[in-house]
Amino acid sequence: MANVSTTVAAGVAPASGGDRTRTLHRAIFIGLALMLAVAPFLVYPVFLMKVLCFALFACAFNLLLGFGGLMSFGHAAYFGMASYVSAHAAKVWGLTPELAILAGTAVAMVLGAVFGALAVRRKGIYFAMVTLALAQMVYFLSVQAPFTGGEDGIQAVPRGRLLGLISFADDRVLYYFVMAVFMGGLLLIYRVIHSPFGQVCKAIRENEPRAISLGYRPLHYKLAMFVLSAGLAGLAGATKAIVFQLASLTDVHWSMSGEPVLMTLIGGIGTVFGPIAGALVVVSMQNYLAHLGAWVTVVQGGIFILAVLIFREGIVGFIAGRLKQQL
Amino acid sequence: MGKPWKYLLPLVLAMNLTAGAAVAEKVKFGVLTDMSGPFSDLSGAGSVEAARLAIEDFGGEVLGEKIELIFADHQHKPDVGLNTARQWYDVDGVDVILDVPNSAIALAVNTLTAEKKKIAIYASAATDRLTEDSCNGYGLHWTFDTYSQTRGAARALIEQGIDTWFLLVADYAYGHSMEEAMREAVTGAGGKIVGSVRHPLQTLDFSSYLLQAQNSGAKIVALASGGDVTINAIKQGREFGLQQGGQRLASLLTFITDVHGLGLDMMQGLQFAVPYYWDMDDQTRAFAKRFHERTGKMPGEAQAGIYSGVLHYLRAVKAVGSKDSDQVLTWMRDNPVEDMFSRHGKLLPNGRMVHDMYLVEVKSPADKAYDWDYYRVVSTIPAERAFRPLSESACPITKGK
Amino acid sequence: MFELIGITPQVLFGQLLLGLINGSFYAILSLGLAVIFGLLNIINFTHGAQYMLGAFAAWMLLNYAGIGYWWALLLAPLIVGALAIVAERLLISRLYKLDHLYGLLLTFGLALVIQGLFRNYYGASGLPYAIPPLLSGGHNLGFMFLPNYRGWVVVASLTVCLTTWYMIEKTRLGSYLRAATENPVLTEAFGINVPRLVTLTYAFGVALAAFAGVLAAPIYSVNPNMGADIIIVVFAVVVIGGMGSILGSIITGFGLGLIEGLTKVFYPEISATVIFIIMAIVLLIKPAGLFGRAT
Amino acid sequence: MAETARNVAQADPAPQLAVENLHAWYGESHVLHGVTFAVKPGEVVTLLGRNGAGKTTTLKSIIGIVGRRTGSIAFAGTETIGMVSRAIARLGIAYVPEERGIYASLNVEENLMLPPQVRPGGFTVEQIFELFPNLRERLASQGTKLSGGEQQMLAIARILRTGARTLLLDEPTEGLAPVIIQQIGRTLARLKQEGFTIVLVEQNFRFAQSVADRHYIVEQGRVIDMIANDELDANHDKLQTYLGV
Repeated sequence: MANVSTTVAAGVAPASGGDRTRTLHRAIFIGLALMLAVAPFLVYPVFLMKVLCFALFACAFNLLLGFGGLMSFGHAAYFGMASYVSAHAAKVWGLTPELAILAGTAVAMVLGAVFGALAVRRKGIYFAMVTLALAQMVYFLSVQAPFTGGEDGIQAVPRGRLLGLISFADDRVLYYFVMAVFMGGLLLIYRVIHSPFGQVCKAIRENEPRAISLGYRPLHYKLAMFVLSAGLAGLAGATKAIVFQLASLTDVHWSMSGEPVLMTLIGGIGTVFGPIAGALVVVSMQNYLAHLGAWVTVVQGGIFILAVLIFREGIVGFIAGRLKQQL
Repeated sequence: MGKPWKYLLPLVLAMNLTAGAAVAEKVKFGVLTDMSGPFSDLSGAGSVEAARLAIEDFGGEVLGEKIELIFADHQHKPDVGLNTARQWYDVDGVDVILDVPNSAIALAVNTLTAEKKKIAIYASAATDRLTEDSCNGYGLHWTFDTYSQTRGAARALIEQGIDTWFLLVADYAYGHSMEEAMREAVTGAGGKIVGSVRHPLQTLDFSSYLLQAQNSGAKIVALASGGDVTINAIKQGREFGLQQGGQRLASLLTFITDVHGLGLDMMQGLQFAVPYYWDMDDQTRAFAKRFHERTGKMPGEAQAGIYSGVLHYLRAVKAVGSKDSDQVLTWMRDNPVEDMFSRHGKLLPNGRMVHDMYLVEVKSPADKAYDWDYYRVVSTIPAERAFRPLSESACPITKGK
Repeated sequence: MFELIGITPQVLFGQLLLGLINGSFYAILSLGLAVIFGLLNIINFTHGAQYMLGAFAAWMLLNYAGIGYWWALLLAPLIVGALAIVAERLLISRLYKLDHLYGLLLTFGLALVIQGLFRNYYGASGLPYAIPPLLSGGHNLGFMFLPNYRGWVVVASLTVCLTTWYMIEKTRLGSYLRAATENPVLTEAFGINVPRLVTLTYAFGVALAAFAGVLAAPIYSVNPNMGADIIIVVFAVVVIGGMGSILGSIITGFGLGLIEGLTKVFYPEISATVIFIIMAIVLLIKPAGLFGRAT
Repeated sequence: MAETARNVAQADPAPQLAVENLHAWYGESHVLHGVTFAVKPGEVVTLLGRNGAGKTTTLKSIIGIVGRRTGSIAFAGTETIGMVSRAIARLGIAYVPEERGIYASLNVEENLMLPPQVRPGGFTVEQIFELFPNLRERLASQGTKLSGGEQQMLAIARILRTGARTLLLDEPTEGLAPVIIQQIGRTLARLKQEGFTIVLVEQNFRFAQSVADRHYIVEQGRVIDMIANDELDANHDKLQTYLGV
C-alpha cells in the first residue's frame, strides 16, 4: 500500500522530524503512560487490558503496512498462534506468565519468518491474499491440532505469578504488567521506525528500484519487518491469552485479521499513535454495542466503508495534518 | 496526538461508571445463550422468556428489590461467552448465569463462576464434565446431560437388534462427551461401535462423512451434534439414501424443536430420552399454554428447565434471606425440587440436579391430533436411574465422600 | 491394488466425486473473482456474501413470491447482479484512482454489512430450501449413491464455466472485455464505454457467485454465513491458478476439488488445509500462479 | 480543399481542429504550457520536436486521455476540453498511439474489429485488405505476434474501419524498416487524397516532409513555430536548431 502511506505522509512534516517533533512525541509518550497509569481506577481493568492488547496488535500491523508498505490480511495467524502457545505453556507446562508470553512471541516470530519468506515475494494485493490464505491454513490446523482444544479452545489458563512471585489474580496488578508490555512494544516500534533500518524500509516502500540501485536488498528488509511485526502481534496475542485465561479459534479466524486493519484505518495508517486510537474506538464499540448482537458486524462494516470512502487519513492522521506534525 | 484520548476517554469512563453502579442486594439473572445460531430455537429468546415467566410467578421481587434479567448472545465463541460472563460478574452485578447452550462455553463459565463464587444454572449445555471432572459445586446442571441421554435410549435400540453403531460427532466439548457416553452405553448394552468421525461444529455439508458412514456398514448412524446441525445431517442422510441402504439415522439428544423443524415424516418411530414434554399433564400443559401465548412456540426441554432452576433459586434466596451463594446452595440442596418441570428432583452436591426422565417415541404423522402433538411417552426413567449416581461421579469435591 | 493400500474403490471414487462437486463451487466462484479481478484489479471480498445473497434470493423468491428453483436459477443472478451494479456505481467506482488495496478493504466492509444484516433478520441457523422435484432421488453408481441433484451441480457449473470461457475468449463482447483489461485507456479512446463495461463485468462476476449460491441452496440450506469461509478457500484457488486467468481459475477450481477429495481418502486430517499447502508450494515454485503471467 | 490548406491557418474560416492555449498535467508535473495550433479539413500536419517536448501529450490531450487539461480544443466547432475520451472518439477522431497499442490478448481479427464504428463511411474489411494485404493471412494470429510493420498497419487499419475522418498518429514510422516506411507513406498519401485530416507526430522529418502540408514545432510544451512544407528546405538551419538534427 505504498501510495496509501505516502499520501498520508504527504501532508505532514518531513520524515526526519525536528527537535520540535521529537519533544512532542516524548510528551505524548509520557502523557500516554500517565493516563494509562490512572485509568484502571476509573475504568474496568479487564476492558482496558483488552484495549491495550488490541492496540499493540494494531500497532504491529501498522508497522508492516504504514512503514513497510505491506498490507497483511493474515495477522490473526501470529496473534492466535502465540495466544495458543502462551496458553498451553502456562496451563500445561506450568510456565510463569512472562515465560509463557515469551514462548508465544517466539513461536509467532518463527511462524512470521516462514510465512514472511513466502509472502514478501509478492506485493500489494497479491501480498494481502497470500498472507490471508496462509493464515487460514493456520486456522484449519488449529481446528484440528489436539493441543489447541479445537472448538473449545484452551480454557482455564492460569494467570499465574510474575517471575513466580507476584500473583496476577488481581486485575489491577495484571493490568500494570500488560501496560508495561504495551508501552515496551510501542517504544520498540517507535525506535525501529526512526532507526537506520526503518529509514531503509521507508526508502524501499517509496521507490523500490531506487533502493535496489543503492545496493539494498528489499526482500531482506521486508522479511525482517515482517518477522518483527509478527512477533509484536504474537506478543499481543500471548498477553491476551493470559489476561482472558483463554485461547480460542476466534483468535486465529480470518475475521480477527480484519480487526487491526480496521483499527489502523480508523486511527490513521502510517501514524505511530493512530492504531491506539483506532483500537480504543473499535474495542469500545464492540463492548458497548455487544447487546446489539450481529449489528456490531454491520456497524463495523459500515465504518470500514465510510473510512475507506471519506476518511482515509484516519483520526490521528487528520490531527497530524492539522498540526502539520508527524504523529 | 492526545486529542482523541481527550474526547474518547471521558466518554468511555462515563459509560463504565454507570455500568458499574449495581445495588448490592438486588438479584440479577443473566441468560447467556444462542440468540441467532443453531441452538437459538431450543434455547435463545425462549430461554429468556422462560426465566421471565419464573420471575413473574415468583412475584417479581425478592429481598425487597425488583428482580432483574439481562441476556446476551455468545455466538458460540468461547471468548465472547467468557468475556460477557466476566463482565456480568465484575461490572454488571449478575448473580446467576443461566442456560449456556454450548458445552465449551459452559465449561469456561463454570470455572469463572466458582472463581467469583457466583452461581450458574445450565439448562442446555449437555456435557457431563460440568458435574464430573470440572465440577465445583457452583455450576448447577439442571435438565439433562450426556449420561441421561445415552443410557436408556441406547439400551432400547440395541434390544431391537440395532447393535452396530457409527458415530457422527460434532468436534467440541459436547460432541466428545456424547461420544464417550455413547461408547460406554452401547458397549455396555452389548452393541458395537464400528466407526466414528468428528466434524466441525457448524458443518454445512455432510456428504463426505455420510459416505464413510455408509461404507462402515453400521446399522445405525448416531449423531452427536444438536440443533440445526443435526437437522442438516438427517436431511442429507436421506438425500444420500442412507435409508435405502438399510441404515437408520438417530440423534439421542433430540429436542422437540428438531422434531418440529424436520417434521414427523422424517422422525417417526425414533425413541430417545427427554427431561420434559409439554403434553404430559395439566401442570405442564398450563405452563406450555402461557409460554405459547408469549412466544408462539411450545416450551422446549431447556426452556422448561430454566423456569424450574430460576424458581428454585429464588425460593432459596427468599428462605435464606440473602443471596450469599454458599448459603443459597445449601438450601437448594437440602430442599426437593418439585415443580411443573421437575419430579422427584434433588440437587446433588456435585451440582447435578437429578429428576425423572422419560423415554418417548415420535408419533407418526397419522397419529398427530393437534399442533405440537409429537411424542408418546413410553416409560418414566426414575431420577436415581436416569442420572449418574453420586457414588460413580468423578467430581473432585464429592469423590470419596 | 486398492486392498493393498487399504482403500476400497468405493471410498476412493466416492470421495473423488464429492470432490468434483465441491470443485464445481470453487470453479464458479473463482471464475467470478478472476473476471472481476482482471478488469477492476479488485479482489472482491464481497464475493462470498454475494454467493450467500444468491441463495437467499432463491429462498425469498420461493417463499415470498412462490417462484421455484428453475426460475430462481435465472432470476437470482439477475437480482444480485443488479444490486452489484448499484454497489459498483455508488461505492467501488470511487476507488479506481486509489491503491487497489482500498478496494479490498471496501468490499470487506461491504461483506460484513451484508452478512450482519442477514444474520439479524434470518438468524445464523439457516433456512431450508428443498431440492427441486425433478432432481430429487438419486442413482446407485455401484461405488456410491449419487443424489441426482449433486450430479446436476457438476453439470450446471461445468456448463456455466465453459460458456463463460467461450464468451470471454471467443466473442466480440469478450474481445472488448479483454481489450479493456489489457489497456483500458486506449480502449476508451476508441469510443468504447469502458466504465460501463467495468460495471457490467462486476455485475457478471457477482451474478456467477449468485448462481453458485442458488446451486448451493438445496445442498447446504440457506445460511447467512455460507459464504464467509468458502470465500477464503476460493481466494487460495485464485492465487494458485494465477489471478486474472479465466481458464486457469476453472481448471484449478475443479482440480483442487478433486485433490481435496483425494486427501479425504488418504489423509483426512489435512483435507481442510491441503489447498493452502498447495498454495504455499505453488508460491515457492511459481509465484505468479500456475496459469498467471508474472507481474 | 487540399489546395487551400497551404494557406496560413488564420485565413481559413473553419478549422477541423483548433487547439488553443492547451495546458496539461501528469499528476503534479505540468507538461504542456499553452499549446496553440490549428488543422484545416483535409490537411496533414506534423508536430515536430525533440523528445519530451510535449508532442505525444498534445495528441493524448486531443483524444482526452491525459489526467488534467485546460484551454480549448475545438473539433469541427465542438469544444471537447471537458469531454471524456470515448465521447471525443465518437465525434470522429481516431488515434494510433505510440508503439501502436496492439492488444496481446486479442488476435489480429479481434484487434481489427475492436474499435466501434463512429461514423458511416469507414473502410470495409475488403478495402482494408486491399490496402494491407498481409493482414488477411494473419487474421488468427495473436496481435503482438505480428512484425512491427504489420502491427503498425493493423493499428492504422483498425481505425480506418471506424469511419473517423480525423486521425491522430503518434510516430507511425518508429523502429520500422525503410521499405515499410515507404508503404506507410503511400498509405498516408492515399488517405490524404481521400480527404482525411491527419495530425502526425514524427521524429523522422524526412518522412514528415514527404507527407505533410505544414509542420508545427513543439518545444517545452509550446508550439513555437510553424513551417509550411514547401518552405522546409529554405528553413533547414532553423529546423536544425529546433530539432538538433
